[in-house]
Amino acid sequence: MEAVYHFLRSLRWVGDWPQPVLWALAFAVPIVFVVVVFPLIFAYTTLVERKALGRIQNRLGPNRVGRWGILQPIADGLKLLIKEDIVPAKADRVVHTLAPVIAVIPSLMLFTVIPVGSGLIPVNLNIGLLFVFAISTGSVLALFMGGWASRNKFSLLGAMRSVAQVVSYEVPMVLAAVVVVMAVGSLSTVDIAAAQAGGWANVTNWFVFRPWGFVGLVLFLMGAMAESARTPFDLPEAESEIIAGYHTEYSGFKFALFQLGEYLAAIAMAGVTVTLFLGGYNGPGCELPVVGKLIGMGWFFVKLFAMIAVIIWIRGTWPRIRVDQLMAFAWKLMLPMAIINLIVAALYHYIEPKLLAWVVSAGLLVLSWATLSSLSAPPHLQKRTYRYWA
Amino acid sequence: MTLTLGHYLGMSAILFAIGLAGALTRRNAINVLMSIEIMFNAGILNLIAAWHFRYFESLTPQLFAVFAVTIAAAESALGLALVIAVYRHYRSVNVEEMTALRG
Amino acid sequence: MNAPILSLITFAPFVGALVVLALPKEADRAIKWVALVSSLISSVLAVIALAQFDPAGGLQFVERVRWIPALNVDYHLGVDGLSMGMVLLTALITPLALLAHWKLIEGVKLFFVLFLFLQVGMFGVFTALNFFHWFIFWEIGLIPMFFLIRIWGAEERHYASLKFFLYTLAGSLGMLLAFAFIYLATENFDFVALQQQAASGELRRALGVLVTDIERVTGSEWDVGTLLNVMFWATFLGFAIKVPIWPFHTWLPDAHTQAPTGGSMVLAAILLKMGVYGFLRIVLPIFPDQVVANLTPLLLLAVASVVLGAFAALAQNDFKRLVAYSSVNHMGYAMLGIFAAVAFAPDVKDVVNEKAAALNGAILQMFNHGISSAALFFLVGVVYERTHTRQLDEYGGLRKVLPIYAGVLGISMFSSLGLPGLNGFVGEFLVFKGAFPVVPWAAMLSLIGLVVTAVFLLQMMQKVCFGPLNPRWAELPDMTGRELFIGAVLMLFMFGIGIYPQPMLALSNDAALWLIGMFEQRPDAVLTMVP
Amino acid sequence: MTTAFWIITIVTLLGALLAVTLRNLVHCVLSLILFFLGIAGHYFLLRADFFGTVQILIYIGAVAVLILFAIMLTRNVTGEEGPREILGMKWWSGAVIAALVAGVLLHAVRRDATAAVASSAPKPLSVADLGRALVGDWVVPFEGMAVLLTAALIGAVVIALEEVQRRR
Amino acid sequence: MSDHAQHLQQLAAQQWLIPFFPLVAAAIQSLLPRSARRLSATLTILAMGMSCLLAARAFWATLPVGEQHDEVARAFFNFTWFRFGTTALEFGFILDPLTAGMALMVAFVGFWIFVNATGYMAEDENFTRFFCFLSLFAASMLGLVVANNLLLLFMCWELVGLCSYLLIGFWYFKPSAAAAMKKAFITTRVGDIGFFIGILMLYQHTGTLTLYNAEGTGALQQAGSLGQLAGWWGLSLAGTIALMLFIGAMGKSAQFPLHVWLPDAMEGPTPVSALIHAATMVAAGVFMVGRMFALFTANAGDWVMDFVMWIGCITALFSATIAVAQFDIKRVLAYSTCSQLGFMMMALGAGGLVAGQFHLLTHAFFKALLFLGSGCVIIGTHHEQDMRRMGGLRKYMPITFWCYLVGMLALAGVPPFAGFFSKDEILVATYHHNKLAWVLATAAAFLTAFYMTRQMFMVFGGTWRGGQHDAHGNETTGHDEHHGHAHHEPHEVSWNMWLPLVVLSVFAVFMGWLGTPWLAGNLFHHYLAPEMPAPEHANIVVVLSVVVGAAGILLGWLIYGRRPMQHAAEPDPLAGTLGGLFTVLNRKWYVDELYEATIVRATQALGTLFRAVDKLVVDGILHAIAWIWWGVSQLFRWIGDELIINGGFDAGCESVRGGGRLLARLQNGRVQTYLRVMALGAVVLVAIYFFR
Repeated sequence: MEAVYHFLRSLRWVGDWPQPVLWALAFAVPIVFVVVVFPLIFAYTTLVERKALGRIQNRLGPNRVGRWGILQPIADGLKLLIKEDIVPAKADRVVHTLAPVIAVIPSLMLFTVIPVGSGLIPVNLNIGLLFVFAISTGSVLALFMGGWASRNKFSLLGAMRSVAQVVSYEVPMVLAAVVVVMAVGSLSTVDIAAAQAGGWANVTNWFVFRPWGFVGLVLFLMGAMAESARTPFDLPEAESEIIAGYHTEYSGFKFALFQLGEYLAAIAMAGVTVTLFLGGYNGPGCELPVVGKLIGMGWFFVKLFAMIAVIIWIRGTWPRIRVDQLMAFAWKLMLPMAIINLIVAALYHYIEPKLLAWVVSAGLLVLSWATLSSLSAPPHLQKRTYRYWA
Repeated sequence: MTLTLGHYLGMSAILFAIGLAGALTRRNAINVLMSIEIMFNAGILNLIAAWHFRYFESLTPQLFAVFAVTIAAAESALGLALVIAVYRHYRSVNVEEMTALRG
Repeated sequence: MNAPILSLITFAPFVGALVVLALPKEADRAIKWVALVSSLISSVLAVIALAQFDPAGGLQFVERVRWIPALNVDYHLGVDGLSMGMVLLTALITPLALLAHWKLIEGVKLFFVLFLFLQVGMFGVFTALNFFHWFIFWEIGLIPMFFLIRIWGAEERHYASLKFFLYTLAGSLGMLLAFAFIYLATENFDFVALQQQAASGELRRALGVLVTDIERVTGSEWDVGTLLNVMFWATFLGFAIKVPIWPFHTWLPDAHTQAPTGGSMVLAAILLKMGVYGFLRIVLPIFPDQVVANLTPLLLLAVASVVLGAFAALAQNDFKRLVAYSSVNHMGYAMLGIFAAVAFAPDVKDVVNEKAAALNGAILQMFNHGISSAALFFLVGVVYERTHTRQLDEYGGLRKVLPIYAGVLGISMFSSLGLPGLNGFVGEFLVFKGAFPVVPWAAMLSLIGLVVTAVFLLQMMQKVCFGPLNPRWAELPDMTGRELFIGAVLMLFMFGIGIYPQPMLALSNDAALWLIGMFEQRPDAVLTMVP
Repeated sequence: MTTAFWIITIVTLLGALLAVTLRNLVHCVLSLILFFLGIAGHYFLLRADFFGTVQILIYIGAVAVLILFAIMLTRNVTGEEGPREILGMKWWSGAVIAALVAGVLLHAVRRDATAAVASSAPKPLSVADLGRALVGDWVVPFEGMAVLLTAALIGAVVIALEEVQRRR
Repeated sequence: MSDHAQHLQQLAAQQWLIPFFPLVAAAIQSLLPRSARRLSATLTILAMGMSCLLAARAFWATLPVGEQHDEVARAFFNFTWFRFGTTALEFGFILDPLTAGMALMVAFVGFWIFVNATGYMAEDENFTRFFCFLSLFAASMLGLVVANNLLLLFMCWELVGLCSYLLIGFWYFKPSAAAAMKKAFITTRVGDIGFFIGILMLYQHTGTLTLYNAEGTGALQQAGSLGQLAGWWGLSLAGTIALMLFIGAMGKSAQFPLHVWLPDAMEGPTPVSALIHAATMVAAGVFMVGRMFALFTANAGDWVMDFVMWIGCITALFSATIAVAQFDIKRVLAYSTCSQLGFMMMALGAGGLVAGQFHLLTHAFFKALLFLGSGCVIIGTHHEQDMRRMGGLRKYMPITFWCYLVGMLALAGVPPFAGFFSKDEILVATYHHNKLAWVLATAAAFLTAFYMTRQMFMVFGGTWRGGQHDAHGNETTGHDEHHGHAHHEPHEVSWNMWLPLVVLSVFAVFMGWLGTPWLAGNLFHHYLAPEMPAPEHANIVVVLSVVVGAAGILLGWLIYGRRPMQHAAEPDPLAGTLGGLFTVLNRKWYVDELYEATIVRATQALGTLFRAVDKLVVDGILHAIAWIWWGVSQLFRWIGDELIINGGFDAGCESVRGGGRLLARLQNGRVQTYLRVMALGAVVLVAIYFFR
């Protein structure tokens, strides 16, 4: 935001406007950027997702609306806006209406701390990463309020499940992120991104290429997907079990808001992943003086789309896992892995020849992953037993 | 009027009083816990305000606040756990009925 | 053998008791054999001691070990003519009593442990020469007996055991107090030393010093003479209850009727002798002047216990009470003998031998009564086990069913009656021979007792063995081998001593002469005190 | 600056008051969350943004959720509470006492000279030196906190868990 | 020492052998099982035979033949039994005419009685035990006789008492037998007390109990000196001792006050009665007096001799009267023994030692004869003891009849028989001593003759009255002899029963001549006590006694012989004439009842009294003390605890509890209350802080 302010002051014809106006303008730019760009990305993500799922499931995605179904999102948006907004009789009106709003706000706020480019960050908080986690808890609140307010047993149950899921996955996610913080030494996302610059063509320094980095990425990604209830973890909205989970009773615009909030959270998390592990805006050529910022922004979005693709890909291929497996996986596998990762990262920093450090940490991590997975994996997938069969 | 520590102290005093009133009057254990939570926050706010206005160059208030927050969190967690356990036993969370430890 | 034989004798049963304690509760046979063996060990040791015992040698097998220097108390053991007989009696009777309970079923372990403790107590009393551990053994002897009666006793055992315990305890308290005074005055508990001091009048002087101190401190007016007298009567009370002498004897019949067979055998045979031995060892040597001074009341009591004991026995219809009263009667003779031995009778021709006869007679009477009363109580036990009743009227004509039993009972009865040819007569004859010239009126009165003894014993014999057979007891089993063995051993002693009492008398003769000698050459000052 | 203060104060006070007085339990929680946000706002206002985030993360993220869970588990699903259940037996004495305490505290504040100090816009504290202090000379309380939290964790689990075992 | 004296000394040393053999026999038999009947019988008889031979040998040595016919042959053998004090107690055995004669008599008569006993007890199952007691008795009697020490004598004396106790109570299942044995022992025991006192006094004053010892310091040898010392009741010391000893003798020989046990002693089997209650034991008393005669005559001034005489005389007359009215065959003989013993004591009292001892010997023979005879009668009539249901046995049991007749005549004092001479001697001695006693004695002699003839006629004369119930239907004593065949005829007994009768009757006839003054100046006197002056002869006495004897027999024949009783139920003819007196006599002058009422009841009463004393007084005191003790403790508990401590304490507690309750209300478990209190507290503190 300061950068924008300085940029504005540097523009001649704008530079000399009264400072509060500039200040306000400086404020406005990032806000507009965040509020406009990312919802758009959301819209098209839904489209891409449906098309990609179609391709994966060997069918065409939506292609009726617009050329390749380009206008499908807008159509959906309009549809939702027009649909009747039903509020269940016994619902707690205030909380019911408030829930979708609260679902969206945190997702949007997440984007404020993601450094799109070098220096291009809406708000450069020196506790950026912490802010991310703080805000992400907000979404939990929304889930709950939505589920509870609609006075529907299933929705409440769904809300409870999702809350439990989010809370359980938050811990390993945070720990995975902490590894990066430890490596960089600061919570600010800008510093993290900056720390990944350098190296051959600005790539080799990405944390993902470090063993603990890669594991961190995997854990963070899983955490993020659990956070936003994406495929392997989309138990709350599992149609076959409890209809649409907490947003069963929502329709119309509120449902849209919920979807928006969800997807934005997913995208934001992808952004954070990119910042933390894939070197944010760092990419070949980003260090050039002026145009570097744009190239950086470009790399950022490329990586962002790549992450989104991965997420959609995973949604298409992985089966939904059971609640107890979900919990077990979080507490028995990811948490210990994250802790070990933390330790290995510390070890990595103290072993002088980086190559040796790399090999040692890689070995350790593989070893621990093997033991943990063998330990926590259920002996064998028991055949489902049905009560009436016994 | 310039913002002074007094404002914050006053405000936190009022908050504290409200919390106390809540704790004293509400029948539901969870409400009581919430009120206690309010009192805690009033306290910590005080700390930070004090840090901000007078002792900003030293770290102690901040650290103290960190610790206070941790304790508050732990306390509320346990409080709630207790409430749940009591509920299972008493089938009600009405504070007035939990008089087992009577003299 | 210079090994501390007396301590070995005393503590062999104790070790036995510990071994028994270690055994599991159910191993009845093992417990019984261990108990019997340990008891027999002490008996064998006693016999060995007897073999080396030189009657004329005064105190033998003396062991003296510093025990509590602060109180000037040392563990002083020794045996002389007076106590040797008693040690032998204990060594003989206790194994037999144990054997009598060979068929015991309930509470076997506790029973035998208590019995062994009892034996320790008894040996301790007879071998101790220092008041301190003598008193300890005196009480040790009491406690197991209390439990024996309380647990294995007959119907009103609680009353009887409590009465027995409290009565004896109360008595011994007086004695303890007296010895406390003595200790305060003379700073030592040792009988031998005290005896010398008493003889030389030094005890009286020391008490005088003590009295002056007390007067100075408390300001109250005390007189040595009365103090000594009170102490004498207190000690007398302690032993009178144990002997028992007439007025203090009511605990004996109750204790006997309720005690189990073995218990009453030991109680009658040995525990009573502790009282009489107490007179010989403690009262006579330490309070010579008081004994002589108060002789008439003492004699009166002895005669009373003879005569009244006999008459009371006549009126009993409980078998065991009758035998108990007969014990009172017999002990009366022993006391008569003892008091006659110390009486002051200058005008009697050859008085030393008369007194020697009386005292030897008394000591022999203690031994004989031990044998005959143990036999009688054992036989009562035998019949009680079969018929579970002790009422004489319910018996009748048992001889037809139990011929052997009737024979043994007859012999024991006659031995206790004092029929010549059996052990009872020799003791009684000597007592009367000694007592007659010295205290004729007491002897004459006691003779009545002699007749009445015959009457009630024969009455018992008639009710039990003779007359028509009570149909209830038609098929009683006769005495088993074990019981007969016990009877035979006792009868052996009855006939042995009856026919040739020389060895027994030789044992106690010198000690008796010493004791009498001590009384004979009393300084004249004392003699004047004789009322 | 002061207007922000007053707005946030009003929000906080409103949140606190509603939290204390609302009948529906869940509404109370929501007002409590509002109150927490108000407090976080104050922290940001006081330039303690670390604390702001911490406040949000811990209170809203954890405590509020916890309270919601607690409400759910105590079968009071609807959160409805009649007036009778809301206020304790002698509720008025509670209010009076609270008022008394408030009076005393305010009086104290007023009397206290130091309270008159104006804000001096200190530079925001960096989390790094906070961290360094924590593991530096304040390491003992830090470890203490670690132990406390683990104990609380285990305690809560045990209390909650106990019921499950017994029911089976 | 002359070789004869040495021989005597040697014999004296072997005196202990005489009692030893029966003792060994008794010991062996006590261990034999019941079935060894034949063995035990032979053992006993053999043992008795041996001691009889030994006694004869000893007797032969003491006979005053050859050169030393004038001084008394006396030899003794002493040995120490046990030592006590500085002195020792000695035992000894003596051989002198008195002992030898007595020992031979006891052995000889005993021997024949044993022979009879084998027959009498033939079908009794406790045969061995009977003979064991018999040989034990023989041993102790012989021991008594040969003892040179008063203590040994006393010991044997008691043993004899024991044996009589055992034998009387042989059929212990009969309650009357059990009572009789107890009575016998206790009565003799009462006598023995006197004996015991005598012994003690003697021991005290002579320092020894040995009668004769070489140094001459024996008790009897000091009799003279004792005579000078003063004793009790106006007698010299010797006199007092003699009196005491005589009391013992009275008990044992069933003299007047202590005679009650003898008739009851008939409960025992007849051989026992014969042996013990006729020949030997009862005679022991007389023997003992004879043995200690020196003491009795030590001081002429003592009245002890008269006392003895009068006791003897009274007993003689008294028991003679009772004997007249008895129906049981054995009771008649028992009372006659009593009276004869009375005669002997009277003789001794009158100074006639020789007469007394001689009568003792002769009486032993013919009284044993009579008892064995009655034994045969009882066996013959299948255990019938009541004379009223006998009669006419002359036909059935001729041998028994003739022997019995000899015995009767001897007892009645018919001239040629032994009884006449010995009784005559006594009458003579009494005549010289005291005329009144003599008169009474003669009367007793008359009665003796009368009741013996009565018995003869009732038993042997008339017809057999067996098998019928007597007048008042009470079942007679003894075995339950109704073996179903009520009218079984009496039969003669087997040889081993009547042979002794014959032997004894021979002696009963010829024995008399030994002691008669007419033949060579009373050989017996010369043998027994040559140094004592032979009593001058009084013919009038002899004549009168014969007349009296004949009169007795005549009267007996008149009443019983002429018209013998036909039916058992018939009243005794004498009863008709004497009426009430007869029943009195039959009831034994109610002496038993008298004793029962007085002494026995008194002892029982004393017993109960002292038991009561024990139970009430002593225990009473004890319980009172216990109660006081308990009361005091209660008092203390009540005052001490209740009032002061508890009271004060309770008050204190109350206040504390009150405060506590107050606080408790505060502690009502409601969290909010605590919170309020805390808040209030804080407020107050702060207020204080401010407004201090």
